[in-house]
Order: sequence, then structure tokens, then C-alpha cells
Amino acid sequence: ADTIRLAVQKTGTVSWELKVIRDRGLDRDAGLDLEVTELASPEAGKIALRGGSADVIVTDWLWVSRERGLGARLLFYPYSSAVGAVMVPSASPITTLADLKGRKLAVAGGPIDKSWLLLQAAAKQDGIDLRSQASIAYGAPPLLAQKTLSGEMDATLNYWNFCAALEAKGFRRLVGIEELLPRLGAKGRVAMIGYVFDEGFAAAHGDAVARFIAMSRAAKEILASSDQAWDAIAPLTGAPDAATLRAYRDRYREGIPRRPIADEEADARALYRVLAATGGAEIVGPAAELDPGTYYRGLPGG
Amino acid sequence: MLEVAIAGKQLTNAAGERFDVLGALTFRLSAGEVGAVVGPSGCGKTTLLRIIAGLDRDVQGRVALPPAARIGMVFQEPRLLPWRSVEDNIRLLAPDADEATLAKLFVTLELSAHRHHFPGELSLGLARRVALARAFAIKPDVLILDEPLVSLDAALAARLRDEIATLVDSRPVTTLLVTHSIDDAAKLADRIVLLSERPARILAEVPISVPRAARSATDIAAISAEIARLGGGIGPPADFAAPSRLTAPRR
Amino acid sequence: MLEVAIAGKQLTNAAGERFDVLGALTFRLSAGEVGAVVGPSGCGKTTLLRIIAGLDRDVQGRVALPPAARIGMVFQEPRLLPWRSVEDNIRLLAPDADEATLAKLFVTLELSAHRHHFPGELSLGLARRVALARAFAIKPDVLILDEPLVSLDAALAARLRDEIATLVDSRPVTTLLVTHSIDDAAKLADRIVLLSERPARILAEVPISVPRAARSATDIAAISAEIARLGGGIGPPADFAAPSRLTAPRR
Amino acid sequence: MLRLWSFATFLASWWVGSLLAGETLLPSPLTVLTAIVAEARSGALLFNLGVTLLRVALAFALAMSLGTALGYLMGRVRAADRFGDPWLILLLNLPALVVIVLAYIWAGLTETAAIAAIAINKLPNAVVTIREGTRALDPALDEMARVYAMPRWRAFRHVVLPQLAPFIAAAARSGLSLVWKIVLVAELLGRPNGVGFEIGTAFQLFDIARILAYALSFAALVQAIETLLVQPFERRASRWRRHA
Amino acid sequence: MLRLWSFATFLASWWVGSLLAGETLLPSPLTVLTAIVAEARSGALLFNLGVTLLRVALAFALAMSLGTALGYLMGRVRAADRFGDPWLILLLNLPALVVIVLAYIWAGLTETAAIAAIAINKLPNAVVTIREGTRALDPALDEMARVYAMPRWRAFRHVVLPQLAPFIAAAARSGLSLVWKIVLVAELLGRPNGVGFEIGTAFQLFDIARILAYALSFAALVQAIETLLVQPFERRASRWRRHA
Ligand SMILES: Nc1ncnc2c1ncn2[C@@H]1O[C@H](COP(=O)(O)OP(=O)(O)OP(=O)(O)O)[C@@H](O)[C@H]1O
Ligand SMILES: Nc1ncnc2c1ncn2[C@@H]1O[C@H](COP(=O)(O)OP(=O)(O)OP(=O)(O)O)[C@@H](O)[C@H]1O
Ligand SMILES: [Mg+2]
Ligand SMILES: [Mg+2]
Repeated sequence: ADTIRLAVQKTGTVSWELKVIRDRGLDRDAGLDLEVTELASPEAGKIALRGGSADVIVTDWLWVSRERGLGARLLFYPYSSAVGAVMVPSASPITTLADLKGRKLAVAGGPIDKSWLLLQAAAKQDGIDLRSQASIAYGAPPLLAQKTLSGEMDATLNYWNFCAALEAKGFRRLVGIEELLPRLGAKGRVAMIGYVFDEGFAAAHGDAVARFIAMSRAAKEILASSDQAWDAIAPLTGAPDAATLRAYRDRYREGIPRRPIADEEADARALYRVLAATGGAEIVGPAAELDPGTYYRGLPGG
Repeated sequence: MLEVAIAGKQLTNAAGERFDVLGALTFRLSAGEVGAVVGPSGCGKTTLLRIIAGLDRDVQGRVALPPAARIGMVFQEPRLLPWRSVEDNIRLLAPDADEATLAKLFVTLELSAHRHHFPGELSLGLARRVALARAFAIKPDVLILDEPLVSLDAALAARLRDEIATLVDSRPVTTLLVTHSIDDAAKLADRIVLLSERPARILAEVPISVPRAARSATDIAAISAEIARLGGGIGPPADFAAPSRLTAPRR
Repeated sequence: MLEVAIAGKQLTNAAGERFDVLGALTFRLSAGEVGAVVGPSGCGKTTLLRIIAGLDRDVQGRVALPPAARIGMVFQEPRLLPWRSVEDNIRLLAPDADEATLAKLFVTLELSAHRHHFPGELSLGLARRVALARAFAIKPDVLILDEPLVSLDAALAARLRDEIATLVDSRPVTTLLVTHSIDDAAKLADRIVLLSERPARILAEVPISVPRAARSATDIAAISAEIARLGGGIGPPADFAAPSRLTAPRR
Repeated sequence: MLRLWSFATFLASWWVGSLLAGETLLPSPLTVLTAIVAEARSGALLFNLGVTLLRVALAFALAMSLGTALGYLMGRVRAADRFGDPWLILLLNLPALVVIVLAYIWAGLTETAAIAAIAINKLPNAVVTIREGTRALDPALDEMARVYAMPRWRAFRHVVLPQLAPFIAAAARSGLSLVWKIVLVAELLGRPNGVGFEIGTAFQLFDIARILAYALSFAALVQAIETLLVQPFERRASRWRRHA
Repeated sequence: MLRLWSFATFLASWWVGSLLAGETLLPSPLTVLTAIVAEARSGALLFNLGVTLLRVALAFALAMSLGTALGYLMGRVRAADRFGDPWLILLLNLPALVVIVLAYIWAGLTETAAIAAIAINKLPNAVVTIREGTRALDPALDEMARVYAMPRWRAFRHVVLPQLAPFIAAAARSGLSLVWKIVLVAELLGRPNGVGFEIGTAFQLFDIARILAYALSFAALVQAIETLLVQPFERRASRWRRHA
């Protein structure tokens, strides 16, 4: 069997999928020997990949394109289109983006967060400059989720899993980032994050990569169709109650990418321009356009 | 005025053993009197002074000093603040001393050239003189001196002894002096307390009737001889012995 | 054997001023000879000893000791390691000393009861004796003593003086002794060096012809008087003066 | 006795705090105890504590021994101090993150990289403290050792080391806590186990009870080491001090 | 002179390292310099350095003054030591993350919370070092001050403080670096600016050149403070020490 070294965040959805894969023996069926390193923070995966300690990690295409612009030969293959949302308490008077003016908005991931940049771009079309017109608090996602729950913040833009947890606690989605994408030039839901690996690795293990992706897809299908499968992974998600687990499940299922690579890439290209315009070179690096080689096209029929 | 009525004093060493340092010790100095304590090395003299100075209160018995008495003390080692100049070492403890007094003190103790030096730059003899200057500068009511004149050459020691006598005669300073020099004791003291080996008891208490200023060389030799006779081994060799005329042992 | 040929020595104080501590100083001790250095407080005696011990090499001139000489030194303060017991303080420096030698040394210096005490539990006199024990224990070829007998009672000081004499007479130990006690110098030394005020120069070098063991009380009084006459203010008061018979000043 | 009292005060104020703040924000002692028991049952607690302790011990030993040597050298030799000082300040002020990331990138996500990175983070603190101690050494005792021609190693051991002891103690105590703070970052960024890893994971889930369960277990462990090993040793070593 | 040499060695080894490792993994000095210049041009560098320095200064002053007071108390008073020790060890071994998260939860995502959290993290280190120094105080000088009835504050200032100075220096130096390590975490978790925030952002992008640009700028700042302020002061304060 081919060995693939995978570095994943322990609390991320990849871990959920891996559990399904292991429980159902999908890796054995695919002839793959998965060496999984569980890590505790999102950045750890990048260190693992760049330090040569992992073959495959999960992260976003923006970073891949940026690194390619700086000389690294990385590749991206869609993994999930689940994105964040702006959440407000159910009784909140805030009903539109314009209502955020003068409010305390907590933004997870800091000023370079993709969702945040896209939200700003969309708001700008409505003539709102969120950065100056709302009072922004950056911080660690779990902390901000808690701060919104406790009422210190009026609204939060957070990662989808924290949004799902808030939803289960009776919070309302003011706006999901995926709803904004059409206004920003995308034709559908774009998978923001994906498997990332080195060109050299893909060239040497093209077949293994194909089997890996197929296996991952199979796991997704199981999670998409079977509610029992969710009971099995419930402990991994840290969901405190059934409502939260249900919210995780629904958002996860929505986020399974099902579009052709070419469509994904076209939309990514459009969004890249928006990101470059909003965030500048600090975010996207030296290149003004999505690097043409960003997407992995080595799959048969891909 | 100083009253010492100690019944006993114990110390504990690092090994946890408790032992007697002082036995029963009772004596009294009237205001302005100079007492000299003489005793063998390690018998408990410094311990006694520490108790009198109030540094050690874990003792059976009591020590009475005039209330709110200013105490000037010369420890057996100089105990100067190494990070302050000679002058600052004195001024810090005697903030009220005026420049003229200090200047006079420095001249007397031959320290004028060292005013701005740090203690680390002094010879031991110089450092001990600074400690003396410090004790004098505060205009003490009670003066406690632990071997104040060692490490000084004979001429200087003699001059400083006279200086102490002058100080004590000019103001009523109750003074207690520990010394190994019978000569110093005989020249300075109004009362000499002879201590035994540890645990220290009083071997003899010798009041001296001739006033300090009036003592002749013969008087002093006589006192020394008397001390030698009473103190067993502590005094100078026997060839000094002479009949006592001036002293009258109390016990 | 010890040869001192110093042309001068300067020190710099914290204020950056450079000044002379020693002037020209030349003298010589043959192997086994005892030299005594006498001089006013702060004149540079300790500085001289430090140079001889090799602790200060920033000096004009030279000092010659026998090659690979073992040096035993008693500093002006005890300089014991506070965190080691009395016995360990000695054993650490004299690892070759056998138990019998140490035991004898402790008895001589009346330290037997304090073997296992820490220096902080000793009186100053006891601590100074430990420093002496340490210097003796290493069986030195050269012995450098900075006021070894202060802070001891007269009887004990006399016994230790005899002990030093015995040591020096039993093995050829070249000894240099700083003292303020003319009496000690007269009783112990083969040669007395009188120093001036700072910067220290040699006022007089006095070889003593009568062997140590044979000196009578009169001899000693005569030497003392001679020193007093030569040394200006440093000696005992003038009433000690007596005609010199035993000493012959070289300059 | 007083220690018990102190502990009781701590528990009481924690309990009141948790009542005021609510269970999710500050779980009560009981909740945390339950979490500790649960983690202990599964064996995860012991395993992670052990792994972290091992890393801490190795990195600490490395940093302290090297740091003492370098600090002593810099305190003694003027030239070494001049030369080493800019490096020291650089190392001192390089964020832990940077050192750890660079170490992982260079040496891979390995145990060696983690331990080396932690040790490098702690090293300059040890150097600085020991250098200060070396500067405060008593020259009088030094001279004594020189005159008596004490062999170098023996002089270091019996004359210098006891004087450095309080500085070493300070460096060790505050250093242990520093190592522990850094091991956490190191485990967060590139180790698949250990207390830092667990705390990082719990933080992602905002599971404060579990964070506290691990944090307090580790603190209790250090407390035990302190009471059973360090303090008796310290008492023995400072017997010579005059007790007021 | 030697300092310059030292700096040159550092630059050289860095350059060689970056040649070996490649620009992306270890950017060359030139790349980092370019990044520094770019950040400086935009005004971001100065702003973020200033913000962080202010936080560091406040937290440091708070922790050092409180830590010195508590450490002195614990070194002096047996009961205070007994009572405070468990708290101390707890605080010492509570992960920075935990303290910071708890502070943000309790006091909101505010400047006060950040500074308090940083100070609390540094506090126990100062306490431990100063306590060690207090235990090493010379009782002889203490007795002298007592006999001469020196007023309390004067005795503290002139008798105690100079003896504590090397310990305070050690606590300050290693403490500054600790504060700086923690301010980074605090800014990472809940502040919208500062060097830690920038490094966190750069880290998300894996932009090592920018990480180094900020890290080294801060180190240079500390270096400057050290050379221009701390060292002259230290030289003055230790004039009394016998120079070997
Ligand atoms: N480290 C130093 N820095 C500056 N001056 C010093 C230093 N050490 C000693 N001195 C000065 O040098 C002179 C000689 O000092 P030294 O200790 O040699 O005197 P001494 O003859 O031993 O005096 P004493 O009889 O008091 O011991 C003194 O005036 C002293 O103040
Ligand atoms: N802190 C202590 N712990 C234990 N024993 C002590 C302590 N201080 C002093 N001693 C012992 O108590 C005895 C008396 O000591 P003290 O210092 O009073 O003697 P002293 O008469 O002043 O001697 P000296 O003439 O040598 O100065 C000595 O045997 C000494 O070893
Ligand atoms: Mg005494
Ligand atoms: Mg001297």
C-alpha cells in the first residue's frame, strides 16, 4: 500500500472523515496507508507541510496561490465549500448588513480572513464601509464565539463550525458568506478549502492521490447520507447536545463540493480579484491574479 | 543608665543542638558610666551586647535602657554599606549631623581623605574608624562598642581611646565596651566586668574609683594587675602583677 | 626564601583617581625566617601582602618566592566559606591532612568543640582561629599572616604566638606577619620592617639577633623600645623606652 | 497548616467566582474535578502529563546546564560578555513562536526539534540570571581560593556554586514555568500529544473545564515535585544561613 | 568593537543559513530588511511597535513593582511565604493561554484585560526571583539598621534594595523577555494591533520574512533600550564593586 502522511487539526472536519474512513476500512479498500499527525492549531499544518513532515494538509487556495507566487510548487484540490456567516442573537434588531453600522462586530481570523474580506467587499457595494463604520474586534475564533454568546458583541463573523454551534443556541444567521458570492462574481458555492500537496508529491504518487481523493469522496457520501454515521463521530465534534450536532451535520452536508474543477477555478479567479482589491498585496502576495497552476488537475476526468 | 539582669541565654546551632551561651549575669551602669567587659574568646561577649542592643530578645531575664535611648554601636566587624560612600554611610544614619560636626569627626578619626571613598576601598583599620565615626555621629545616649580599637596602630588607638574618653566626659553617654586589651579597659572604664568561659558568668566586677582623667601610669598598671589576678588566664603575664590599691572587687 | 623588590604600586579608586599606595620597598627573608611588618593604619600593609601572595600583579618591581611554594594565608578577615562546616573549610583546602594532624590542630586552637559548626555560628575570635588552622593545615612553605592574633584574649593570643613559633621552628616556613602589636613582633620576628604612612616606604628594617626561644622579657622590652624610637608615632608610649642592646637598624 | 488554609482560600474563591461567572465561563471546582477524573480514567491524562513532563525535563536540563555555563562565563570574562551580549538580547527577545516555527521547519515536526526549540527559548533567561549572580560573587572568597591554589573544579563547586545557588534557584523556578509556557506553544504547533496539545484542542472547542483540568493537574504535579524534592533539598542546602 | 564583531558573526551565519535553507524557509537578511523598510514606510511598523511597547511597559511596571513587594514580603515573613507559596506555584504553572483567555472572558476584549493578563503571567516570576534575593540578604546589615533605628523606608531603600539589585536586574531582564513572549499571545488572541497581532497575521500567511521583520525590529528596540538606558545605569549603580 502507498503511504500518505496527513497532518490534520484534531478538532477539524478532516478528523471526522478520517474516523469514518477508518471505521469502514475505506483506506484499506483504497490501498492506502494513512499516517495521520493530529495537531492542535490551524497553522501547525502549514509548518508540517513546509517542513516536510506531511504530504497532505487541508487549507485554502488563497494561501496556495500566494505561495506559488513566492516560488513554492503547491497544489489545491477542493475539500469543502462551507464558509462562515455573520451570526446575531435571535432577538437582535440587526436584520441587514447596514444595521451593523455602529455595532460591535467580532471578526474571527483577523484582518486577512477571507470571509471578512468578502463581507467587506459585499458591504461596500451597499455603500457601507464596515471597517470604519462598525467597531471591529479581532480575536481567536472560540473566544469570539463565546463573547457573542455572552452578549459582549452584537454580532460575530465566525467559522462555520462556531456558527453552527451558535445556531443551535438560538442565534440567527444574518448572512452566510456563500450568499454573498454571486454578488461578488462567483457563479456558485466555491470550495474555499481543499487538500494541499506538493507538485513533486503529486507527480510521484499520482495514482495514490487519485485513490485518496476518491476515498475522501466516499467518506463524504457516507456522512451525507447516513445519520448513524454522525452518531459515531459525535464525540469528535465536541457537540454538547443533539441540536448542535444536527447543525454541524447540516452545514457539513451543504459544504460538500460537487462542482467541476473548471467551475471552481473560474469562481476562485473572480473572488481572488475581489480579495486582491480589498486586502491588497499583503494578502495575495505579489500576483494580481490567481496563479494558473493552483488547482490540481491530475485526476482522470478532473 | 543600663541595667542588665540576665538569668540565662541559649542558642541553637544548625545541627539543632541547644546550648547555654550566657549564665546568670547581673550588673548595672549609671548614666554616663563606662563599663568594660573582658572575657575569653568565644565566651559570649558579643551575644551579651546583641541582647543589650535589643537585637536578640529570646533571653531569660531583662535589660533596661533609658526609654527612647539613641544607641550607637560599633560591631565587631565594620558593617558598612558597601554601596554608599563613607560620608553617606554616616549621613544616612545621622541625618541631623551638621557639616561642622562631621568634618571635626573626620579629622579626629583621620578619615578626611576618605570621605568620598566606598568601603571596599578602605583598609580594615579605616573601615573600623568609619564605624566608630558612625556611632559618634548620631550623638548616642548609649554607646556599645565591640572591640573598637583593634586593627589600629598603637599611636592611633591611643588617640582614639582619648577621644572616646573626651566624648564620654563631655556628655553623659552610658558606654559598654568589649575589649581584649586590659590596658584599654584600665584606661577607659569606670567599672570592669570579668567574664568566665562559655557559658559566661561574672567572675568579678571591678569598680574603679580614680576618675579617668586622673589615672596615672602606676594606677593603670595596678588595675591591670588586679584584673590579671582576678581573671585567671585572661590577663597579661604574671610579671605585671602588683598590689591593688585602686580597685575593690565586689565578688 | 622571599624577596621583595617593589618600586611602586598604584591603585585607582571608584572615582577614577589613581594614587600611590606603596613607594619603593625592598627587603628579603631567608628560608625559615620570620618577618614582621609594622606600620600605621591604612599605610598599605595588606596591599603589600596581597602582592606577595600573587593576588595583585599590577605592580612595578618584582616579588620572588620559592617555585611552587605552598602559601598559607590568614587574611585580615576570616574569609571562611559560610556554607561549609569548620572541618570542611579546612579539609577542602588541605585534602592531604590526616585526621591526627587535624585533631591536634583543633586542640591547639581550642576549636575541637566547633568542628561541625558553620562559620556563622562562630564568634569572631573563633572564626579567626579557624582561619589560622586552615593556614597551618596545608603545611605551608610560606606563611602570610595579616594581624593573626587580634580579637583573641591575651592568654590565648600568647599561646597561639608560641604555637606559631613552634611551627616555624619545627619546619622551615618563611613567614611574613603584619601586626599592630609591637610586643607580638618583638616576640616572634627575626626581622621587623617598619613602614611609613601611605605611600608606604621602609622607615627602618630591624634584624633581631637573639634567637626567638632565648629572648627574655628584658630583651623584648628593649626591642619594643627600639621600634618605638624608630617608628615615630607607631610604637607604644614613650615610658617604654629603654636603651637598645639587641637590635641594629640597617637604615 | 497555613498551606492548607491557603489552599482552602483558593478553592473558596474559585467556587464563588464560578458561581458569579457561570459554569461555562468558569467551571466550578467540582466540574473540573469530574473532567480530571474522566481524563484520568481514559489514561489520557497520565499519558499527556508524562509526555509533557519528559519534554519539560529534557529541555529544562539542557537549558539550565548550558545556561549556567554560559552565564558564568559571561559574568567572569569581560570579552565573552561583550561578544555574547547582543546574541543574548536577540535570543531573549525572539518570540517563542519564531524559534519554534524555525526549529520545526529546519528539523521537521520531530521530538528533537520541539525540545531544542524549548531549550533555546529558556536558555537566555538562565544565562541572564546566572550572569547577574556571577557578577555578585564575593571577590574575597575568590582570592582565598586562589592563594590556597584550590583546583579549579573544586573551587567552582565549593566556593562559587554555593554563592550562585540562590540565583540558580531563581532561574530554575521561574525557568521551569517558562519552559512550561513554551512547551505548550511547541505542542500546539507541532506535536500530536502532550498537555499543550490537549489544551489547544480544548480551546478550539472552548471546553474550559478540560483546559483547567489539564492546567491544574500539571500545576499539582509541579507542586508535588516542589514540596517533595525541591524544598527539602533547599532546606538542607541553606542550613548554614543564620536563622533570624 | 567586540559587539560589532558579534553582530557581524550573527549576520554572516544568518546569511549562510538562508542560502542553505532557501529564501522561503529562512529569508536572507536583505529580504527581511526590505520587509522592515516596507512596513516602516507604511507607518505600520512604528505604530505596532509603539502599541506593543506601551503594553509591555505597563504590564512590566505593574508586575515588577507588585512582584518585588510580594517577593520581599514572602522572603521576609515566614507566614506570608507559607500562605503564598501554593498560589505562587499555581500562578507560575498556569499556562499563559489560560490566564489570558480567562482575563478576556472576565474583563472583556479590552486593553485592561490584556495588560492585566500579561502582568499576572509575569508576576510569579518576579516574586520567585525577589524572594530568593530576600532570603540571601545579609542579616549583619539588617541588624546594623535596626540598632541605629533607621526608619523603615530608608532602611529598605539604602540597605535592602542595593542587595536586591542583582536579583531585580535578573528579574527585569528575563522578565522583559517573558512579557514580550506573552504579549504576543495576548495580542494574538484578542487585540486588533501590536507586534503580536502582526506576527500572528503573518504566521497565518506563513510570511516568515514579515515575522522576522517584526521580531527583529522589536529585538533591536530592546537592544537600544539596553545599551542606552539600562547599561549606563547599571555601570553607575555597581561602581562600588571592587573591580578585579
Ligand atoms: N581596592 C581599592 N581601591 C582603592 N583604594 C584602596 C583599595 N584597597 C585599598 N585601598 C587604599 O589603599 C590604602 C592601603 O590599604 P591597605 O589595606 O593596604 O592598608 P593597611 O596598611 O592594610 O591598613 P590596616 O592596618 O587598616 O589594615 C588605604 O588608604 C586604602 O584606602
Ligand atoms: N548564631 C549562632 N548560632 C550558634 N552558636 C552561636 C551563634 N552565635 C554565636 N554562637 C556561639 O556562641 C558563643 C558565644 O559567641 P560570641 O560571639 O558571643 O562570643 P564572643 O565572646 O563575642 O567571642 P569573641 O571574643 O571571639 O568575639 C560562641 O561559642 C559561638 O560559637
Ligand atoms: Mg565577639
Ligand atoms: Mg590591612
